[in-house]
Amino acid sequence: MSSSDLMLHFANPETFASLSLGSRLLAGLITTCLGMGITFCALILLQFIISWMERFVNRGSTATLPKPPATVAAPSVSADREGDSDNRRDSNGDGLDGHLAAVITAVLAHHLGTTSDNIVIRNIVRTTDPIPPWSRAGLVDQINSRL
Amino acid sequence: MSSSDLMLHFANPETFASLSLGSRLLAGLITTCLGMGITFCALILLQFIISWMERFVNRGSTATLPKPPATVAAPSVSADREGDSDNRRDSNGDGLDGHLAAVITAVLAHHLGTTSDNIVIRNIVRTTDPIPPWSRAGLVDQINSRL
Amino acid sequence: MSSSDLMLHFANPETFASLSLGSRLLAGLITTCLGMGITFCALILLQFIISWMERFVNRGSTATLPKPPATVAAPSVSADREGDSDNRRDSNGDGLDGHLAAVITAVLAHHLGTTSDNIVIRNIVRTTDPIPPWSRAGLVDQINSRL
Amino acid sequence: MVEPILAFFNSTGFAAITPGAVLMMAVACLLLYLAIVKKFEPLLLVPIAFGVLLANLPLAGMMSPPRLEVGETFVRTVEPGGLLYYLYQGDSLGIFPPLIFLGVGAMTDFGPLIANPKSLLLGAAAQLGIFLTFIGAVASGLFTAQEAASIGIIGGADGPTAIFLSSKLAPHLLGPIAIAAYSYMAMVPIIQPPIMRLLTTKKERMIRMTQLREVGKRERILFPIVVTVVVSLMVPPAATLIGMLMLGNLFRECGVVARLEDTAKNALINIITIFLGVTVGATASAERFLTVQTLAILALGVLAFAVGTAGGVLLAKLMNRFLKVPINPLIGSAGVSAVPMAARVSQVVGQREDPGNFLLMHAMGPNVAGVIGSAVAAGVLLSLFSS
Amino acid sequence: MVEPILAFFNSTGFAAITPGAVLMMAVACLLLYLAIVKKFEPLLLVPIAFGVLLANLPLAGMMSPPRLEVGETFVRTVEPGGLLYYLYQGDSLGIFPPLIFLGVGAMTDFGPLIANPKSLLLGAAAQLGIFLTFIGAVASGLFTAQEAASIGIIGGADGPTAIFLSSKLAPHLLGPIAIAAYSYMAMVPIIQPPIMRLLTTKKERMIRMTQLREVGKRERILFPIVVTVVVSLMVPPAATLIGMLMLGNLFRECGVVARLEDTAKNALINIITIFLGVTVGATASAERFLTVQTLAILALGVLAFAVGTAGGVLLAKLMNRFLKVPINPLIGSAGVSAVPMAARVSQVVGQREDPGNFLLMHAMGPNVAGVIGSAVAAGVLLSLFSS
Amino acid sequence: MVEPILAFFNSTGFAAITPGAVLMMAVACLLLYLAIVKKFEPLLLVPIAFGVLLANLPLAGMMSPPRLEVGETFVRTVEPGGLLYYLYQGDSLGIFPPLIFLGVGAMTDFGPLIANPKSLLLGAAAQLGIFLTFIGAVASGLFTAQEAASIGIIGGADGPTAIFLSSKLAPHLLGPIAIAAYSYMAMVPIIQPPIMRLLTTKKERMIRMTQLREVGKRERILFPIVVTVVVSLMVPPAATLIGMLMLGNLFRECGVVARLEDTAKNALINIITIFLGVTVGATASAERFLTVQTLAILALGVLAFAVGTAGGVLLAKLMNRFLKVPINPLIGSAGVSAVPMAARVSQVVGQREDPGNFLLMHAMGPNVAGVIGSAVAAGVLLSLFSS
Ligand code: NA
Ligand code: NA
Ligand code: NA
Repeated sequence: MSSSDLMLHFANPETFASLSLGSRLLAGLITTCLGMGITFCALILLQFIISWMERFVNRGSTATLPKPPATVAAPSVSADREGDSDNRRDSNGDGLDGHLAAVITAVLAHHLGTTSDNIVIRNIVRTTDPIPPWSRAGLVDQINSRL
Repeated sequence: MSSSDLMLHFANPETFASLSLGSRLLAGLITTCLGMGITFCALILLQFIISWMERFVNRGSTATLPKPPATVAAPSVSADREGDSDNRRDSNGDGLDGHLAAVITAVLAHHLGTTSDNIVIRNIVRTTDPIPPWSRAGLVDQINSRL
Repeated sequence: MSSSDLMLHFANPETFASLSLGSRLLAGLITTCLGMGITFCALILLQFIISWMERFVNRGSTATLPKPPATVAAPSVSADREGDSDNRRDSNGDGLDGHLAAVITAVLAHHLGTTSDNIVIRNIVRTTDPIPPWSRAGLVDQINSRL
Repeated sequence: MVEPILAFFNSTGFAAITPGAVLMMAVACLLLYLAIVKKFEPLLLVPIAFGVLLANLPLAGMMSPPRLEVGETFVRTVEPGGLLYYLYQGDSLGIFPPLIFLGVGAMTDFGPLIANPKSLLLGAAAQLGIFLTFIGAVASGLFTAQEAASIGIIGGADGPTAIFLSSKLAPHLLGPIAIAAYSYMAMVPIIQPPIMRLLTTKKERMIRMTQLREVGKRERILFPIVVTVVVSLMVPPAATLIGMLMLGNLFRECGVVARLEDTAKNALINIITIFLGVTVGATASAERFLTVQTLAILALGVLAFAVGTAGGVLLAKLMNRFLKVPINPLIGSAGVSAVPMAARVSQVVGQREDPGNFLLMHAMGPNVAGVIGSAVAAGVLLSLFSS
Repeated sequence: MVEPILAFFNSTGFAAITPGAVLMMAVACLLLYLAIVKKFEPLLLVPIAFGVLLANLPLAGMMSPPRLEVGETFVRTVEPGGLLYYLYQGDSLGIFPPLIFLGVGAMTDFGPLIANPKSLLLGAAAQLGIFLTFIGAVASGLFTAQEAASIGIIGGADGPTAIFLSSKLAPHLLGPIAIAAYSYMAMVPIIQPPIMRLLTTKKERMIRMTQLREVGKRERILFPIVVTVVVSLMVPPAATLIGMLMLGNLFRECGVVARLEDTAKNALINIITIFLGVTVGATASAERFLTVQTLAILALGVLAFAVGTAGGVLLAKLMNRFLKVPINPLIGSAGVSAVPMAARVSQVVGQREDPGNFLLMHAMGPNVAGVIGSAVAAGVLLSLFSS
Repeated sequence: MVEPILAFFNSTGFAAITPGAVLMMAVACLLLYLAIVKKFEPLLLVPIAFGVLLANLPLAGMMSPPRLEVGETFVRTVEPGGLLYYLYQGDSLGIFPPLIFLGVGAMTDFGPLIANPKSLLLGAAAQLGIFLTFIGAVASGLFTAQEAASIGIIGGADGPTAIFLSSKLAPHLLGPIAIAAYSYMAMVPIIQPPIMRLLTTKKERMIRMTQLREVGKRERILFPIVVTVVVSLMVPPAATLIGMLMLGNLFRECGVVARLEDTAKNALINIITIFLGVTVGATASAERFLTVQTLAILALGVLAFAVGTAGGVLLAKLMNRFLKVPINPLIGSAGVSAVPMAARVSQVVGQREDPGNFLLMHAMGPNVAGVIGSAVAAGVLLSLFSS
């Protein structure tokens, strides 16, 4: 049986049962080689195109995006913006929001002759989406606590 | 005709017309007894489970939620959070938001040498959903004005 | 062939091909007359109803809406509220938001003994929907730059 | 040139308009007036009223079904149906009402019920309106058992439940039933107080109730799960409504899916509300609505609300004979649901006797219990009368 | 091992790619360039362009219909269709365009039109582009009446109306028509000004208009109801589009359903826009798009916009012969709709002659009237040419 | 009176409950515990768990199909199906997973991947888990090739991809596969670290990586277009998933359609997540879930994650033999996707050896590459094994 025939029988649920375990494993191996091979081909092709794109696209232009914070200085710069801010708040104990709120509270307290404790700034809303990234932000604690 | 048969004929739109008014009323009465009986059974069962849950669940734990405002002191604590704030604004004439806005306005006015009237703080946005509860918040006025 | 018959043949994809170019153009002309006629009829009817509505509806009532800004003084009052604010920010270079942020920044800076440059007020959120109107707000620049 | 104009005139609505259609458009305008000026449940009455208007525009065909071509291996649309026909499938297949309940659950705080589980009894008693109205509808001789059940459910004072049940048992009556349900829910502040005062003494109305205990997070999370299991086991046809209500509540209380809670109670419920409202209204075409049955439904609907109110108040009075700490019977009327309006009515009626008496929080218990109670009652009716 | 690799290669897109597909992908990239860099109607051109790209990927089958098994009591899917096939049903059944209009209505302020009802005449005149283009398309000999009507509607300068009409009359031309409509709407600032200057004198362009009167809340609320009834009675096939537009506007103006207004003009319209854009683009497969008909459509589309512009301006000049207080004819061109761009063009062209002349508000009247006008024209065409 | 009560009792769930259903409800509660208390992927596990609960309520019939009447020109619903049956069509027709990917794309920053394209190799290597698990499943003798492929895809660590593939190849296993996929994705912080430490030396774990370069706006915009075209040409069955992922990313990066980006990543993805989660859970009825196959799937799922992790780490070590500037092999494990958790695991494991070493940003490259890699692998499996 040629490997093509084998794959055909392997892929057909009706003839699948008639294959020996050895044939099935062989077909599984072929699938794995094909699959990993194609996956690598596709992603290597992408790698080359992206590398080439970098040189080509950026040739005439200066980068238009602001410099991201250095990874050494800002440990928690993550790939998802929301998770990012989430994380920053976690690690520093007090994010930009907290700071801003503290400043405003202090100013108000000074002028009203009261202590900051009596004034609660409840909602300096950030324009960037405050919703955590799809499905994972709540897990930061879990990671931090378990590892 | 047994009550089961009666109910079958009663429930079948084709045989329904053949029943006498008396039979129909009897079937209606059976329906009412069954219906109220089952409704009470289900809700009493729930009542017992919830009461039991209270003792069981809260045994080891201290309550984790903040104390709700006393109902005597804060008349308008409602079951829906949005309606709550709605109501609070109604009854006090000026909610926390209004107060905060007033404070900020005063501070700014003081420093800019102008009167508060010329500064409008348009949007201290609260983080909690400001949208009224499904289908009824707008009716508060109606209740207040009619009763 | 009567004009009714012509229109029937014209509207039927199977008989359409059998019509001469002249007949088709005639049918097209009839369509145009009918179409423009009905469009004008409908919109003139609406015009009369709206004019009549104005007199009837406003008879007993004083207008309940706030006076819109005079068009001479405020060039960019547009029909869509969002586009409006968009535009205002464009034309004045600095909208109400910008102004408010500037004021708050100044106050905070004064009290913290720092310059405004170090404080960024990132989000005074407006309650009115900041999302641009469906499909066109981004084109303001295009219009301004091209014409 | 005259011929095509005449032909066109015959295709306009002016050529096909009927007195019934004009009357229904007037009904639509009346409903819009109630919704916009009188603020009667505007979030549903505005779409419903506009749906009535659209469905009665002659020749517009917005509810017309499509013409299909059905083969062995394909189903092809030869002529598409009207917009409202397609949206209406969400009602007639029973998809929209449970999704509304998902959002309602995400908005509802069951805390006052958990704090005072006796509220459930009041929520059960107020369902009496459903069943007595059912008997009334049967006795009228105008309705079959299925139709009578759909009319009775108006007494549940719960729009989605009413629509869910009648779309299954009596879809041809959906329009008048939904319109009656939402109109009377809006009129709760008018219907209930006289009955409440009639059935209670001044002394009873002045009973003060002790502050509710705090409800822990665990209880709040367990509650929707327990209710889903218990109610669904007892009355399986109620599982869809109760399940979605409680899923929404679990989103709210579990604290880890704020995104889903937010969407369930905002974007999703709003989209469904628009579609459901317009299409429910669109079932009220002239030939279906302008019948003696509609008049009977409107009359029986008031009866349902009144009996439900009385049921709640009377059970509260009965309970006081056995309880050491009495409850204020005014909170019993809140058991009809119509959340949160009925609870506010309890508060206002109570405060009229004693301005320092705050019943709202206590009335919220029976109020939300009434939602569960109506869903159970609807389940019983479905179980008895669905084919 | 070589055999399966070859077999796999034959299943890749490289083995099935055609020059047409490559060309269409290039068209998609061109559209993306116009949308992203040139900011041509990006909210619709980005999804449309991506849809073109996806539909022309060989063997991806994203528009392939499902294979069903149809029995007496069931319809079962044997092999599911492509994602875009399912989403496309919203276009082909006429569901998405009216829902877009719902959101547009919730965003549109008809105040300037109510304040100056004469705007309606200009909104009617600008529909001349639709009908003259229709004659042009018929005269070309390339199109049937149904196809010609769908091409003419490009002159309505209203995407949802164009998609609604062509999905019913000529679904096979939906791709090029939608692409032409949105591209030319984006190019209004290029197409209109020369025509406007050609047809007006400097003196006419300098006419200043008096401030519009205030519009009361009652008028704003009555307006959508009146328009729905009047237009739907005159042209029943326009009822779906006009009805949804006006329902959205009623949500906006009635002031009691802010939740629904918000969802209609945000979440709902955005979701539908994504689905509609991608699937409209996906109708532009190589074999359908790369035809001489497409070239003709693109040429006729420009004609439609130009004639519509001229129609509006010329009627304004004609009206000035009868009016005591003259109107600036530059606001006539805004009658093509393309809200709010055409109105801004009026403003900019007017300001070039007299920097102190503010026409925007006055141009918004004809501008929104043009939306109603196109829907009426579409209704007439549907009434004449739908089977 | 006793008879109807007995009849009613027989219609309750108590009369029809089975040990299997009880067990599945316990499983549902366990999943809720993991989701709510342990915070295991709550956004999907809460709906999934509740779906399991609902599907196993006896006689509730929430997944029952409708009974139709099929004629020559119509299809009429005689008895509507259950709510979850209708919502489930979005899974079984392959509509929901690509729409989830649309939102994921709108949330994902591919910058770290563009800055370091070598990440793609690691994202490819981590797919080894998919294929070795496939062999394992075949070797077990319990599964056909289609089933084995669906099990293998658990190793892709990508919920929507797993659901998309198994809904096409083995819909009867959708429940256990989805539950395994999401549970193990949540357990990545437990599964991966031991393997990562086992396969690396302390010195390797301490490798510091240089800061990533800035990525320009143009590159970010071109990236989704290029990936769509290249991947879809190589593996056409992956076009739907990759196309939607990249459309969402284009919305995000192009900067001119913020409305659509916002809706794709909020309202739309949340609505679909609720529907998908509940209906995926609802496929886990007792008779389908309580099988030896489910146990095998759960065991093979862990294997898949472990092998994928190892694959990524080992390829990184191999690459270090050829690279001048070495990479930290800990970022290889992030190639399994499970965005962004696996990347955080890389960060945490690295920081344990050297608290000043910040790997997160570098790990995000393989992490998002893994999403593309799994979609490609899914495309290959679909191409080989779909009928
Ligand atoms: Na109720
Ligand atoms: Na127009
Ligand atoms: Na992956």
